[in-house]
Amino acid sequence: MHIFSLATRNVLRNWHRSAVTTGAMAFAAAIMILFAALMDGLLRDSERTAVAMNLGDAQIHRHGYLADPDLYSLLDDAAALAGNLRSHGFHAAMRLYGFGLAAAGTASAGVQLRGVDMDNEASVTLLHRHVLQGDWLAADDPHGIVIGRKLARTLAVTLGDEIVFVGQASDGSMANDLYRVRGILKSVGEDVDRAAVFITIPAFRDLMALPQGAHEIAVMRSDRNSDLDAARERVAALAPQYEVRDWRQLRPVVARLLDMADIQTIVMVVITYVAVATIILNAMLMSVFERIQEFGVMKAVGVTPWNIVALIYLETMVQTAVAAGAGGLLGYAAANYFTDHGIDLSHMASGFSFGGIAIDPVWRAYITPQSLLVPITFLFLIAAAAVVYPALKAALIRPVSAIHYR
Amino acid sequence: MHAHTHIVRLENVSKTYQQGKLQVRAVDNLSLEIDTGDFCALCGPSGSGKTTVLNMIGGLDLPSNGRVYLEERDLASLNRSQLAALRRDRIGFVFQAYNLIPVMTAFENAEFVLRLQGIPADECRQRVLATLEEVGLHGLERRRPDEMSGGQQQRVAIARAIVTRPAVVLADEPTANVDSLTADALLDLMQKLNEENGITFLFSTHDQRVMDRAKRIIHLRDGRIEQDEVRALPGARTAKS
Amino acid sequence: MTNKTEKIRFIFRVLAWTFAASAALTTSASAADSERAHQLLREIDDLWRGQSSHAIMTMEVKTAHYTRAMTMEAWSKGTDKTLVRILSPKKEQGTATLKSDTNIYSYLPKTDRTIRLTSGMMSGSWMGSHFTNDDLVRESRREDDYDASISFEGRRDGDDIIEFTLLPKPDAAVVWGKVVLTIQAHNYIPLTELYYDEDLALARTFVFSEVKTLGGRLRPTVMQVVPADKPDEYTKVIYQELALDIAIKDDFFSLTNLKQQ
Amino acid sequence: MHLTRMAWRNLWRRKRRTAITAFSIAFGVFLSVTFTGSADYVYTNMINSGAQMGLGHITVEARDFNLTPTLDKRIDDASTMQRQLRDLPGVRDAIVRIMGQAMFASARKTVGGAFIAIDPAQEHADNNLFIRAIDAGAMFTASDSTGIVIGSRMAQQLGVNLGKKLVYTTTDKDGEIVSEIARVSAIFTTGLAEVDGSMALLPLDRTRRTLRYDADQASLVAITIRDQRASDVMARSISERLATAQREVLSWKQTQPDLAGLIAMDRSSNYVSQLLIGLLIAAGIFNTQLMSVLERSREFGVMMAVGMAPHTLFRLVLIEALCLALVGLLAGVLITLPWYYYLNTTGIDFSGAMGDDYSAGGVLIDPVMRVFLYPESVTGILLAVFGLTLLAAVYPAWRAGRVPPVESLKTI
Repeated sequence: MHIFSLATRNVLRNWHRSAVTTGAMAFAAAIMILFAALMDGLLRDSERTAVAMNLGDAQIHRHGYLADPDLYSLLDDAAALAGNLRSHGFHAAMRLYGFGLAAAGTASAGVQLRGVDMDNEASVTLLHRHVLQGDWLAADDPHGIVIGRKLARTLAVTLGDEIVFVGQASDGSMANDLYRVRGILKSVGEDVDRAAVFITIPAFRDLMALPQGAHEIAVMRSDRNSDLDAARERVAALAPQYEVRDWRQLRPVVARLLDMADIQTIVMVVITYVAVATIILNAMLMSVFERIQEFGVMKAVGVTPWNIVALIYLETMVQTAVAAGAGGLLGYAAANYFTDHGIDLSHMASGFSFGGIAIDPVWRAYITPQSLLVPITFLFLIAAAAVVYPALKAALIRPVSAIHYR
Repeated sequence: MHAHTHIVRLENVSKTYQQGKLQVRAVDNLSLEIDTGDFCALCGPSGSGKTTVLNMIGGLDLPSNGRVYLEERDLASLNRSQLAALRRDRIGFVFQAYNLIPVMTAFENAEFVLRLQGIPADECRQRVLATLEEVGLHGLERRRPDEMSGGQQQRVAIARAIVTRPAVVLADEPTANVDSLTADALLDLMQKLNEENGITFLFSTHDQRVMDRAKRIIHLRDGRIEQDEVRALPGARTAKS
Repeated sequence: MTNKTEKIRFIFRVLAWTFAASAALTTSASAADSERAHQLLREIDDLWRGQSSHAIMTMEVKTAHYTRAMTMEAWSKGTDKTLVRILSPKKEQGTATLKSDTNIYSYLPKTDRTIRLTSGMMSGSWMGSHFTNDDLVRESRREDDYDASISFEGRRDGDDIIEFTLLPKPDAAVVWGKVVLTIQAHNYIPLTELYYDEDLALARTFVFSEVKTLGGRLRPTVMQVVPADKPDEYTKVIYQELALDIAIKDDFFSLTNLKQQ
Repeated sequence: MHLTRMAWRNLWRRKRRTAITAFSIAFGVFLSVTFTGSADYVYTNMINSGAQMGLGHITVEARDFNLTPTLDKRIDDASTMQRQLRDLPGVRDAIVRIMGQAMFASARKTVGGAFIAIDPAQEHADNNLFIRAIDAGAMFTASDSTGIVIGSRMAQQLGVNLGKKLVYTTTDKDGEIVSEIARVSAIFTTGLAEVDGSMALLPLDRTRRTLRYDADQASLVAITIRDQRASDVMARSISERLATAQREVLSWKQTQPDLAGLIAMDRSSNYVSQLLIGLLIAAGIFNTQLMSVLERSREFGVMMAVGMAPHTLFRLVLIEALCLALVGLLAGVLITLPWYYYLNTTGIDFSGAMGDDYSAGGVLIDPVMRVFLYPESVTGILLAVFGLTLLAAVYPAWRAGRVPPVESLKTI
């Protein structure tokens, strides 16, 4: 108690120097927190965007569908399966796909028709919020379709224009109908932008003469932080006769890019910590060595080396605690700011997509308990380690040398 | 205007400090004139306000009330840079604790202010060497402060103060940290500079040796002038041997 | 974009066989190195060829996923112009295809639109059959595609037959490695047509049957196509009516006429 | 000069502190060189590979060809333009190409894909990534031959091998459907599944005949330039020269938005990371300088007492910081040079960690990490070191000039 109050008093007495040291540590902690939150945000957003526009966490297909997306390669009990998945806490939406020709005026283009489950797709993907012009599909507008951005330009259509779709229905007949452009999507990725035509599932079934089943069920975990592999296993257990793949398996290139970014992040975090360690080491060295005469005097009047070590550690921990508090608050505030506002990168490139997946050009931070706790824990560890040398030096120096120490 | 008969003039100057919860009145409504060419000592016990008066004259500290004039210029009308320039060009400082710049040699310390004045290197060199010789430091030009004795350091400080040929040298307890032999030698030096070059010296001191040589002794107590004594035969004991 | 499973080609090849004769044979005859093959094929050509035609036929398609049948009415002039219109079922009634030179147009009564097929659509199935749109286009391109020779002549399976082997010329835009055509020796009625790939593995088989008098001649009225890799599937075309050398103008094969019922 | 000498001496009064701070600067330089250098190298590599996959760094192409690449869109005087473009400074090569969609059919299967029609006399392993990736057969040699070079996956899907024929169908300049036979002269494997499954090279003159193009018509002229960084600027200047109602000039960023997006994304996260680490280092410098100012307040008081102006003191502390930066920089250069040399010449092979598919954003990436710094990156790092140092030293320097001299004289 006595030594604690002495430590506190020392810190307060040298408040200028204490403020500088504590400030440096607080700043370092704040930077570490902001950095961790930014990197978490980048990874999470990339992953979320990778998943959010199209993939979902996992997809269920009939075996062989991915290699050869045949109209007849159906999940026959799709509706029941999706319902079952939902009752097990997943979000699940059926999807149907068909190929054909879309024509407007004299222009035409090969398109992929995508049947959308109006009740559930919004719980799996964010496409409905990604509309550039007009509106997303509506259940009561079976002839309203939503198309990709580049497709709209290729066909030279705008909202309200008519598009004819021609393809082969499942009964071999010529599927054809007239639709109206209800919405045009923002950029989602090259394949969607150039070729996607979204349509409600009832309209799709009617057009393609496909009353039952679906080609795909997209599944989303209700808890985004739960383990992806475990979730995929659970889905697979519920759909044993089908092929279940998570998004990482579906888009290995994207997954690998994100993994590489992840490694890069870890490297960067380690580097940040090294930089922080340097600052703290320096701050500690300065604050102890500057007072080495003082310690010499203390030794001269009979304070034991261990007392000095304890005193220095206590002082350090008092300062670190203050720094952790201040840095934590500052870092949290900064990270929080970037969570809400984000860094707009859209001026750096015209489009933001890779591997066919659009990336949100606004980079946001994401605060997890780890992004707060790890840097603060590290701060204490580094401070404790950094002060070892100066503390020992102060404890072991001979009083006479200390008084003449420069 | 006349040619500064009063090189320093204080008009009703007061200075109060806040020390913790206490208000300390270091200087209390003090008026004072110092003549050009004077060799004057401010005396008094510690806390009587001598150093504060000296600092205010040097523009290092500002009065709470009243005005300080140096060569009839109101110091309150000058900003920090102008004050610095005034000190650089017109004032020499000698401190109790020498206060040399530790990384510089004796030569460089003495040269420092000249260089600040922008004097060309050649001229600086000549004047510094001459001044160092004058203060008796010939041959020690390249010593750093920590390689010199207290007396030698104080000589460097005096050299630094006079090398610019200032109008006034303000010396704050210049002999407090030196042995008495050295103190005498330093006082001899300053007296010689006063007489030969007409440099005004203003000391704060409670050293009898200084008072003995002063032409005028101003006794301070509690920030007020207790006694202002102009001596008939200043320097009686300093006749050249 | 992955492709559909392989579908068998040449609907118009078939149509030509049955009511308009084969341009391929005509031309391959002229180019045949074998003088006898040349002459025979020319004779066959004379027998079957009409300057123009009008037919009513039924097409039955059986695949793993559906079975369908439709009746259609077809007109042709030369090898470049063909118009086919669906009569039944009701749902597809009025749907029409026009081939004019190398272009294919589809008229869709449901939307009252005419679509011109792009090259990307060419691998798609025509009317759900085992013929692709590409097959329709290819037909008129066969003029210089094959060299023909008689590879067998005599009795096989109780019939006197002549077997022609058609080998694509090196520069011909033909995917096949070989086409083998068998006809009855006495009346030149075709029996089979076999398509092989470049490694001479069988790719698909055409079988001609139900020889009846139609359009004033004895001819097979049923033609069935079976893909080699899906022996359970077929497309069968059955002719009900046929008239050759009818009076028909070029502008019959126009986009405006495509729409008219 | 005087101030500088003084600053330099002041710097070494606390050797350990200066050494640690200089080390942190050196560390920052080291990191910055590594990260910026590998980014510079990888991006350049990716952009150049991308450019060799058909479109070059800059393309002169028929208007709207980029939006809907159909074969009716074409430019007329391709070879004239090619000559003009080749003469431009900074242009490495300008190559006439026809690019389009086609269906490729064998007796077994039909595959949708795309082709690039090239003149074999002008394209070779050095300027065409597909030719470089040939692993079976040999490139066709005549521009009017029936040869075709296809990706290995396409060959597999079509069930064809070297010497076998396939038929490709496309639409010609008038939108008529045309078919042509070709024989497989070579098969390439880039490692990009999508490209290996859908891409084919065709001989230019024969393709022109198939599409009924005139002898001088083509889809585009693909320009590769010596320095990819100049793409936008050169695209603009070429555009001013050559763009008409019929043709436009685009840079790779417009023709390969996926790649541009990937790079921009990576670059910005790289910048932000480096900025934050820079800020940390700056905080270290700030800490050091402020401490050093605070502990010398008495000395500064003396200097001001003898007439040094506050702004001179401010400059002194800034110069100290700059000297510190210089020392850190020198140390940084010393530790970075061997590392840079090693990475630049040998590199670190990551192929084991990357699997089989070395691609990102649709182009191949080099599995060996190498570094290469552009001069402007060097300048950027130097500016950052000195800029951040100055930034960090401003407050301590200001502080030095603000210490009231009398206060500082009081502190023993």
